[in-house]
Amino acid sequence: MDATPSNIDLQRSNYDVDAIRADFPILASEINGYPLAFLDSGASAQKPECVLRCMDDVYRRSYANVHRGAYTLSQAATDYYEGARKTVARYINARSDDEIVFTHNVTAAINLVAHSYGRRFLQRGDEVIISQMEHHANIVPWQLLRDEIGIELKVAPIDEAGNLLLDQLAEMFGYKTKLVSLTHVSNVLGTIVPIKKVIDLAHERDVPVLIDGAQGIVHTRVDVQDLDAEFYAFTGHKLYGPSGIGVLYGKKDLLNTMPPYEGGGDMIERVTFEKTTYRDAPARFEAGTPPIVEAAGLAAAIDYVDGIGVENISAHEQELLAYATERLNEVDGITIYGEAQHKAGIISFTLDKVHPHDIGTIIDSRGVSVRAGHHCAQPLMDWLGIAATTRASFGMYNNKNDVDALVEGLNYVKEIFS
Amino acid sequence: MDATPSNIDLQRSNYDVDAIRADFPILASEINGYPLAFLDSGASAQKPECVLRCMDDVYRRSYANVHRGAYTLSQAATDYYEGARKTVARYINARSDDEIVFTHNVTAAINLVAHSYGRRFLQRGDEVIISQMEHHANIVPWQLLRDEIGIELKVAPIDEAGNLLLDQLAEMFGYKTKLVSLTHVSNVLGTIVPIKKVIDLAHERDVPVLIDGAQGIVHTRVDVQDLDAEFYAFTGHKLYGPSGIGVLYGKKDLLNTMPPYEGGGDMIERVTFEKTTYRDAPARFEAGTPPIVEAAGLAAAIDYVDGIGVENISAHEQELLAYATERLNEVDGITIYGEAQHKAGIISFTLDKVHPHDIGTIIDSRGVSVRAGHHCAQPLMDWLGIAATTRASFGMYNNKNDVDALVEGLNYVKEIFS
Amino acid sequence: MDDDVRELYQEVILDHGKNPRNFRQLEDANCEAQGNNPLCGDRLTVYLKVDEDRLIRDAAFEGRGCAISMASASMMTQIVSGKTVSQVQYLFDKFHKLCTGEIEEFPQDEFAHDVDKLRVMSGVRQFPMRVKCATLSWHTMNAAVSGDSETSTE
Amino acid sequence: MDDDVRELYQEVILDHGKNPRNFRQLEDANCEAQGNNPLCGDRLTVYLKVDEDRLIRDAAFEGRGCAISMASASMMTQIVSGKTVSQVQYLFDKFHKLCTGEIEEFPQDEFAHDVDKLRVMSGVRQFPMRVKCATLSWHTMNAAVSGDSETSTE
Ligand SMILES: Cc1ncc(COP(=O)(O)O)c(C=O)c1O
Ligand SMILES: Cc1ncc(COP(=O)(O)O)c(C=O)c1O
Repeated sequence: MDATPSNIDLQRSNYDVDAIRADFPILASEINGYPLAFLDSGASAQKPECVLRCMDDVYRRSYANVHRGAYTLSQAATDYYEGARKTVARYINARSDDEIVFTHNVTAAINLVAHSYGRRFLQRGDEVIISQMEHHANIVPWQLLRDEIGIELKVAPIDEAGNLLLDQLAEMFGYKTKLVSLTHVSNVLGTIVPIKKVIDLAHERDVPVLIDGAQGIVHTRVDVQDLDAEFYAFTGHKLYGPSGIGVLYGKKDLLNTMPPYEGGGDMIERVTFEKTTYRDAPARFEAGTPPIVEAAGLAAAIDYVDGIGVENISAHEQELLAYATERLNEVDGITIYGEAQHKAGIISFTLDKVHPHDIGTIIDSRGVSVRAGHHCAQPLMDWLGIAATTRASFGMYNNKNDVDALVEGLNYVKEIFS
Repeated sequence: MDATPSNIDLQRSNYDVDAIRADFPILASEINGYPLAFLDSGASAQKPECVLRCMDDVYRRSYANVHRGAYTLSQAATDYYEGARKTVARYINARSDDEIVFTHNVTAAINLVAHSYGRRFLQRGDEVIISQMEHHANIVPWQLLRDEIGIELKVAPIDEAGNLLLDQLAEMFGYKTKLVSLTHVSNVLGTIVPIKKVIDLAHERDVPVLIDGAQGIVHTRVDVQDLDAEFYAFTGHKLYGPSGIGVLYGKKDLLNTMPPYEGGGDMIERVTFEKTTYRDAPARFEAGTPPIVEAAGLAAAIDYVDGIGVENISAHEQELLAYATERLNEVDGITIYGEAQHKAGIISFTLDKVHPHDIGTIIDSRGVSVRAGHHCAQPLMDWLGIAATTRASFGMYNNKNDVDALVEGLNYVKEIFS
Repeated sequence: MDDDVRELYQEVILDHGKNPRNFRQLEDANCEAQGNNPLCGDRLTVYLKVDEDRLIRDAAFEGRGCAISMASASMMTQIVSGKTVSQVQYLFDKFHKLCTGEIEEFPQDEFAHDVDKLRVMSGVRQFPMRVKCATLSWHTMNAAVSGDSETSTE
Repeated sequence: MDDDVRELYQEVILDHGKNPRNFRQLEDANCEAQGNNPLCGDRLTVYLKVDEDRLIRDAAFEGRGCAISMASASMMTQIVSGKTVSQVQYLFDKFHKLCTGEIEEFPQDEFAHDVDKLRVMSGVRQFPMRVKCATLSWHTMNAAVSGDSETSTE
């Protein structure tokens, strides 16, 4: 067998999901006597041993506040923190470490842009284009801005399958369009949005673009220079990293034209009561003590993902998605939502006459963790004409047994509700 | 010997600092062959074993996203997260868990109030009173608000020793005074501000009060009902908890009159593109995935502190402070800044002809970690007429050896600079 | 927990869930309130007809939700009809405590008959995430009689 | 690290730190810039007199800072006097790389004499937190000749 490392197909057949599973301590759990089938990585992924070790280690050996101390431990902690910035920059191919702002989640990153970029560059009547399938994190910040300064929200439509309607999107641009803010991957439908095309469309019209990469970065390789988006935001806990950290990538020149978001220590150049001046990005946007150890953990997670290769992970997830789609379609009364041309490992469905919450509770008793609800995407739910779905989402560690457990769980649900 | 647990003096003599030190793994470190004398807890404290174990455990056994999943792991994580809220509420004696908002640090908590409370209730020309010894985190947010809506900042003076001048503060109130925002303990001078008196002063004039408790909660027992402040904010990492978490306590009725801060998932009641309604506090102010595991870690830290008793910790720190003051005063050319009547375990000083940064570097080579700089309090530095100080700050685990190491370090500095 | 699940999804709950009683708008209602569960987006409206003596003459509801919340609402409308406001508030309090596990059993009192009905819902206490589903309709009813037009379980 | 500390705080650095050369305002300066180190609040102003041929005729500085930054500024003013702007920018680049450890040694070139002076500062590379102290004056000088009036080490 040829082991050329660049051959992804061959690699995929080499993808050792058992070895990967062994790296995630929580996967050995039993729930109610059943092996855990964790199918909610879209809400938050589990963490590999190396991430946990790394964070524990920082606290045990290298912890102090960053940036401020002229002593060894503070330097060590700063090395972790700034090293994490380098890791992120390298991973998404940013031009400079200064383009990486750490926040506490992706929600904060989008709010930062809405607040700081929005209030500097947008005015009453200006338009921001989002899509029908946004997460609340990419809706509500713009609504708060709307309430404040009177911008307009334009919603790009999708088709039945969940594809973004590019032609219609193209026609929405007008002279008042000042920003496009779009999800990379729908957390409900799984749609992988052709963001490169949207970015090109927008740039032809000189409109900057923010990409909500919360789901996107988990399933695809992101190269911010190739994409050329002005902003790309994501969250650590979905990328196998810890809770409490998010990332805003922004083009450096743009970041440096933006006013501060929060005020406090570390983001200032000079403070007097009369006048305060601010440092350049990223410091300008990182007021106060940052998520030091979380950054170290995120860097460890990225190294882990990169070691396996996001393309390989994604290929593995595609296999699972195909298998799950096939097996779920065998279940009587099921409706799957989201059949876009390009889909990530996320599958939403409903089951006739059974509410997703009941499904969630019942299959949990068989060890299967799925999410049931509106997935923070109520406008999409309204558009679909439903209140909620059950969603299974795959991580690098899922296998066919997990899918089988899901299907068996659904059969148990049907037995109860028969 | 009488072991009545309520007898603090007796307890203090029982204070087993060696046992406590053994609980903090990092304290066994050597720096450059010297035992670590960590004297920068004011910037960020080290973490006891129980905090590290707790966080590691959550990730290994009980991790999932909170609030959203109808399954066992999500419930377990939610129990940790909401349990942490209860722990904080109990510890500071809040009336209700709903008065506890988790943020990512105290800086964020103050910005939240400035942004949300400030823009709802303050208008052009209204005045906010702060003091001469505030941390940038309690200056810059108000300046950002000033730049935006035109409030005025009034600065309450202090005396040479670092005492807040209460009489002069009392005279600063006018009909335009809309908020007092004050540090509980100065992170530079160590001054313990008589905040209860200030709160009473303010309340007599119907002016609400925010207390920056970043340092205060570490050294004193905080009872928010007794204090009666409208807001009390603090940060987890200084209270022996993890990085990445802060707390805003706010009176419930007040919080519920305030508009959201960041927008996103979990803080909404119902989202449509046209109109969105928000949940009550604390959810309203916790957009997106919160610092789940950090909250669990903070709760473990609080339990640990409470197990020892903050009064006992503080009594121990007072002993160290007295000892350090005495020993430092023996060093030729030293000037100590901050001699307030009530002082926490923080001691700032300068040494003739040697810049604090040089001191920091040199004594680090002898294992002593101190902070050198403006301590994010430039207006105070300007008032003192200096650029920087060296600061030693004590945690529950420090002992006289640490102080001795500091003094020896300073002698080494003098040797080099002689 | 298999047993727990079976206990939660008893026949009678499944039956009420599938065929909720009093599932309609009440034309002559004089109290009504909307209940939201912001976590799942489920919502329901409770309609009550309350007379001068604070006696509930009729009760109905509309909305969407899981089997638990539908069944709970359905049973609730049956139970509250013919009771006074203070009686149903008393029952609500006890029911709430039963669901959260604050009390183990209903007190033995005049409401023995209703209590039997409500007891079938108490399996929910093994499922803390679902307590809100079981209590949403009761919260909403309580809001309606208290004159609040909106409520949500938090 | 004791040795490292001793190497950092060599006699010559301590001497320049205590008695900085060219520590004054330059009345007839035509280039000047302020440098801030936001982390410690230290700041200094660099004054230069640059003639039409981009030759630095005179250099001085004022400000406050640690021994490292004072010594570095002091030596810098000595070194840049009499050199062209491009020469000092070349030196700055090499010096910066030496301090951050990007290069181990100065190239052997025409600046051998200056390099000896600068080499004493290179002990700072063992103290990453202090690199900014050593390079602040150079950054500021560079800002001054480039026409920026403010700079800060980040
Ligand atoms: C008095 C005071 N306020 C605010 C802060 C800021 O804390 P954080 O950086 O955790 O937001 C600090 C510590 O740096 C402090 O000492
Ligand atoms: C597409 C998308 N955007 C934003 C978010 C919000 O992420 P966080 O809660 O970490 O801020 C999520 C996940 O919940 C998501 O799936």
